[in-house]
Amino acid sequence: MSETAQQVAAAKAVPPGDGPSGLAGAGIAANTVPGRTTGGSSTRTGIIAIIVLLALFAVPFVANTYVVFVVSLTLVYAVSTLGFNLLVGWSGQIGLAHAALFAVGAYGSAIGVEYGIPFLLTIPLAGIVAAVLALVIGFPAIRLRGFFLAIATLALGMAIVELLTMARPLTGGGGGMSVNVWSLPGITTAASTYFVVLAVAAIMFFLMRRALLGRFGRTLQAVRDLGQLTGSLGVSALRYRLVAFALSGFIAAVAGTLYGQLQTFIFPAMFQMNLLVPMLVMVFVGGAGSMWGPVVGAAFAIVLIEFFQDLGDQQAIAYGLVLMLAISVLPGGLTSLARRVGDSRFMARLRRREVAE
Amino acid sequence: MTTTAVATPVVQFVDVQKAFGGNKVLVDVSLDVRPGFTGLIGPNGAGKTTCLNVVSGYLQPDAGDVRLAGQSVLGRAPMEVARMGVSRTFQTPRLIPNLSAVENVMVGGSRHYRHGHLAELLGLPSARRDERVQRERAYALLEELGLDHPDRAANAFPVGSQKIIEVARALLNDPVLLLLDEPAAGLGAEDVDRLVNGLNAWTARNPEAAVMIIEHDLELISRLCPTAAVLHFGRIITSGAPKDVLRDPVVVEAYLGADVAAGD
Amino acid sequence: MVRRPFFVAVAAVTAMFAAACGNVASSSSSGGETPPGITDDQITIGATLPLTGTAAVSGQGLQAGMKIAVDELNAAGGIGGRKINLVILDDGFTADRVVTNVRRLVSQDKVYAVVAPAGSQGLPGTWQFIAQNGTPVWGPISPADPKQREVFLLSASRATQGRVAIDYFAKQGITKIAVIKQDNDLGVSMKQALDLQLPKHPEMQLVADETQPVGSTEVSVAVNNVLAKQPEAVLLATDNTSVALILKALRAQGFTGPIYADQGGGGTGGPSTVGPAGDAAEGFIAGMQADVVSTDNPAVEHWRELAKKYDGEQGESGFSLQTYSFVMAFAELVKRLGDDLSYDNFVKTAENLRNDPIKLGTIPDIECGPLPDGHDCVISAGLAKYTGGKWVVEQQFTAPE
Amino acid sequence: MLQTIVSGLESGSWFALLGLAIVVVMKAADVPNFAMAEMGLVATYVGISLAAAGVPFWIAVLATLITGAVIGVLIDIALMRRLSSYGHFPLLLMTIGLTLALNAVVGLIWGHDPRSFPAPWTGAAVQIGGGVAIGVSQIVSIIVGLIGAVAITAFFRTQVGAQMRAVAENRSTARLIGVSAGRLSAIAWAVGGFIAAVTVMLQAQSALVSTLSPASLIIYGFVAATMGGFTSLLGTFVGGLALGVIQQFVGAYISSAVQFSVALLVVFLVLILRPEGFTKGMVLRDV
Repeated sequence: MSETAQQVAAAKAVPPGDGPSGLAGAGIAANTVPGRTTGGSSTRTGIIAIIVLLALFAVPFVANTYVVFVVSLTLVYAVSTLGFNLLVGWSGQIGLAHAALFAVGAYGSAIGVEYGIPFLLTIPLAGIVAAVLALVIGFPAIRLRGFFLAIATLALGMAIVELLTMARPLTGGGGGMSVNVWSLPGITTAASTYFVVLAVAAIMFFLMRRALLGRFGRTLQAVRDLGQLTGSLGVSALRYRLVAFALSGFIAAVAGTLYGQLQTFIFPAMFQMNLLVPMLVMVFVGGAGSMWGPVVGAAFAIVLIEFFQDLGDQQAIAYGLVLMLAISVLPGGLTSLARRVGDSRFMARLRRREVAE
Repeated sequence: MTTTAVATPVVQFVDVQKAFGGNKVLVDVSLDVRPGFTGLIGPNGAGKTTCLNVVSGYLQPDAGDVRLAGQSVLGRAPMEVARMGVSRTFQTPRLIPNLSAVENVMVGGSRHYRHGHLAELLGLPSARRDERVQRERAYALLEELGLDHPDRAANAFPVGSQKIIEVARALLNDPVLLLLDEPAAGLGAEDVDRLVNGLNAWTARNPEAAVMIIEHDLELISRLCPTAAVLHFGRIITSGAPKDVLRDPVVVEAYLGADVAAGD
Repeated sequence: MVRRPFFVAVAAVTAMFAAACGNVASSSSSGGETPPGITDDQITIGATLPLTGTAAVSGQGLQAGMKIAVDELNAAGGIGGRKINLVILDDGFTADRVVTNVRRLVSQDKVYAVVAPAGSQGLPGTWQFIAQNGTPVWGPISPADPKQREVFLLSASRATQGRVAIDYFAKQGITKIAVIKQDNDLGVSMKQALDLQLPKHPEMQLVADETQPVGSTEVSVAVNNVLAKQPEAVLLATDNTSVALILKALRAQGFTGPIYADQGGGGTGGPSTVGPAGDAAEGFIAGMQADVVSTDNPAVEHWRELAKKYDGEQGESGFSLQTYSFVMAFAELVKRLGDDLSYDNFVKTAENLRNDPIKLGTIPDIECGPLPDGHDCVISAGLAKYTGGKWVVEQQFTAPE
Repeated sequence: MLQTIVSGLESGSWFALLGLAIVVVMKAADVPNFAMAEMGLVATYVGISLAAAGVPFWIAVLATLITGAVIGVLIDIALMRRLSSYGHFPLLLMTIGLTLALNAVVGLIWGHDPRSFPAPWTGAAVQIGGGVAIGVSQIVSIIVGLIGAVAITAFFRTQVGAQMRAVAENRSTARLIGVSAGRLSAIAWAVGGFIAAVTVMLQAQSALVSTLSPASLIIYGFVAATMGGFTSLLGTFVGGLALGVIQQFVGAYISSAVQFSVALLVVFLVLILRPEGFTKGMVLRDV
């Protein structure tokens, strides 16, 4: 028996999708900048976080409700993309039920409020429901990889939207239902919703950053890049894959609850491919597997649409073409551009350190 | 760590058989691996990597048994075997390309985390301490193995250095049994020296651990291993001190024959 | 290590929040103050329309009508000396862009009123926002009826059209009807029509009620199921393409009874449904919100003249006549407001139309009254029939029984 | 009953053909092409325009088919090939971006009104006993579907087809035996575009097509492809036909509202119970 035959045999024990091409990854250009852990840079991150938060907090005081709405929408999409990116980018699984889980959040919260549950409480509750659902959807992950998983989860996501249509007594069916908007006393609803969105977004990003830049994120990336071989590191790839599904479902639904508050009227057709596609675009543009990509991706997608507003008939073509061009030129997404620059700067710092030593 | 007598084998292969289709890859392999280094040599396709795959749970033997500290590993998934204290590296290094070298090493420390992910998410002090300890240990191991720039992304390193990172990752789990699949292939002489020194330093600190090395660099086997076993067509044809083994006419013939065959 | 700065941030934000709360405090929108979008020589109005995406055909028609009307009005000096500044935003027929666009129109473009917005199912998502701002919504295109102070419906709703059609069939002596609907707002409207009107015609029976999947071009299942029940007439509540397909399928299988769809699904007056349906369209009956069909109506002929000169798509469609009429009616209402353009006066004057309706001739007379039901300003619809390759009026504007 | 079966077989052959187009591209180029129905739509609209301009029917058909194949090759060369090294995600997204762009281009050039591709036999029907009439265009769909399936199966028996299979099963092996993966993927895309053009054209001669129709067609195509495990031609074809018939029966005897859900359920069950498809035509290739 030749050595290659032996390797093929070994490859059979380990799904080839995770095998020989492992180092190339699942086509995911993750870009955790190495060496982020030194004390100085974390203080700087903290300061930047404060400035950004303060600036965002100030928005409703200085801008009109349209701008407040657009920023709210961007933040909601950023949170949703955070979850989608966790699944697609960090765990390397193309699960396409995200828009449906987002819908579960929107509907779950709206129905919960109708049954007398306080809105703020429906945020985590809808999240938990969606997480369980996502776990069920992720179950094909045990057997399926790559495009097969994509198609299975796409079908399940569509099935969820179908179920929402059929559950007429609860959801109003295809005709839709209106959402009770929760508002802080004494503040305009637009500003109130905005503050809730901002608070939730800040918490989600803070927690996700901590998880993804720590052991959890490392292990997820190991599962993505090494597949079954993580077994020899004492890590259950399956468990992490399912956790990634559940967590991304949770985040999707949390974002969905906020989306319902912004839309004030929801119907199943909102949550089909017409929502999934922009969500995928946001993940891609932000750079799958990056930490701050979701914000960049969401802002880009929203701004792009607003910008194309004036193009009239051509805007749909422009959207498709810009997307295709972006994929061709930067398969790692927009933030991969920044990473390229960052890498070179990092290299420069490295060289300096060598001299100092 | 359990108190195992030095004489007790860490891992025992008992009449292990494995075939792929009609190809018998392992034929009645019996081998005791004791603490310290053991070399596993043989021509290409002799079944060396299959041996490692059987111990680490990636393959189930058709017959026979593999016992780790007296406990059978059969029927256990790679993860469970790893949690029993078996670490390994791969012929081609398998790293997470965009994590830094030290973070790649930290991925190997799963056995040593006492806190869950929830504690990590909440930023509990215990979790932070765990993380810090692992990070320091990872830096220390990389330094011991002579790797510069541990904060650089893994894919920025040449293959040789990637192999060293992989060895460090395997060591971070404090294995009872360390399996190295051609660790020196692609390494320069200087890197090989660092690897040898690092491994020696580690075994000096962990005298009860066993290290199984598959290696074509017989010079390296001679330097490291007090014993070596020779695998040929799935059989262990001889074992003993490397010097003696390499002089064995059967081994010489096996190697020459294989070389001729490979040259075809 | 990140924690400390973060908590500092939270503390700072909280402090600022407490201090600056007043700036975003909700002020109840009293309609008495000077409304936005009005200058001495200009009045700004806006709409969100599906200029692209799946409803682009209707969106382009709706846009054409608005532009034609605004050009005509401005050429004649505007409304009371104020030139109309028309802002049209495209929503691509997606719900969140409809909501975003209406917010932009109101908060950023500062329109005086939202006139003839489309966006269908997305539009209800703006009602709460509209209620907070008090901005009048004059003549939204076929949304559900919100019964809201700011919203005035100028066309017979889909449900009203359906009711008129049911009455019409009853008059023809038809007793067995079948329905094919989509599970969305179209289907909801059809259900409303049936619920309201069937009890009034006890001899009439609903023999089949099929649901056609939205977006599917596969209609044979619904058609076969309907035909199995041998109805005498079929009512459709689906989009243009589906209506055309169902027409073809029903006729191909030998169904000879009348088939009805509303103005949107039937594309009354234009080719959007009957064109693709080809020969099968002969005898097809469609709802009529604006009299796009008549050739002897001077008001319609006037629009047709202008529409022929319009430089753009869908100028002569029924959608165009609809929004043309809505803008004209809006101009008439604003003229009647006199100097007091406040929203209070707008609502008051509009609700008084019951006593002195706006008569345009192109659409039924606009007779708004006070809530709860008065904002359905038009409750009559006509029916048109596609006969010999062209549309003819089958029944003039009539209110349902 | 008979009408239900015939209608099922008709739409089933559209699903089956589009499924085959998806499988052919998946096999050789490892891309799940979401733009497949749109490619067919563009080609069909070209044909419709030619026919409307007075070009004889069969020449318009030929032009449609050629356009489909050419679009396929252009997409492969200009867009897909360079992305394959970046893995699944950009490829998937590229086909989605392509879907959006092609759909918008069709809308811009031809508008959003539905259209049909009238054939000489359009509108004709064959009377069968008991007052049941079967449209000739339905029969044409079913027969062309069968011919298409046989032709594609025969194609995979040729040398090029065999090479494609080799590439599908093991990329590196194919390289070793000196097969040009680039040429093969271009051929696969051409064949895929060709079949897609046939599919949408069949739909247009019997029913209507518009910028809206590809969205549901592509989903059913994927359902069919899933039933064949994305590799088995036979499984895909039979799966597509079965899907069409099942849908008709569900619509006729349960409710037309759940037709789509049934299709989704089929995908899920097949993927969970038999990811290799319900016919085991070939070994499942991991992707």
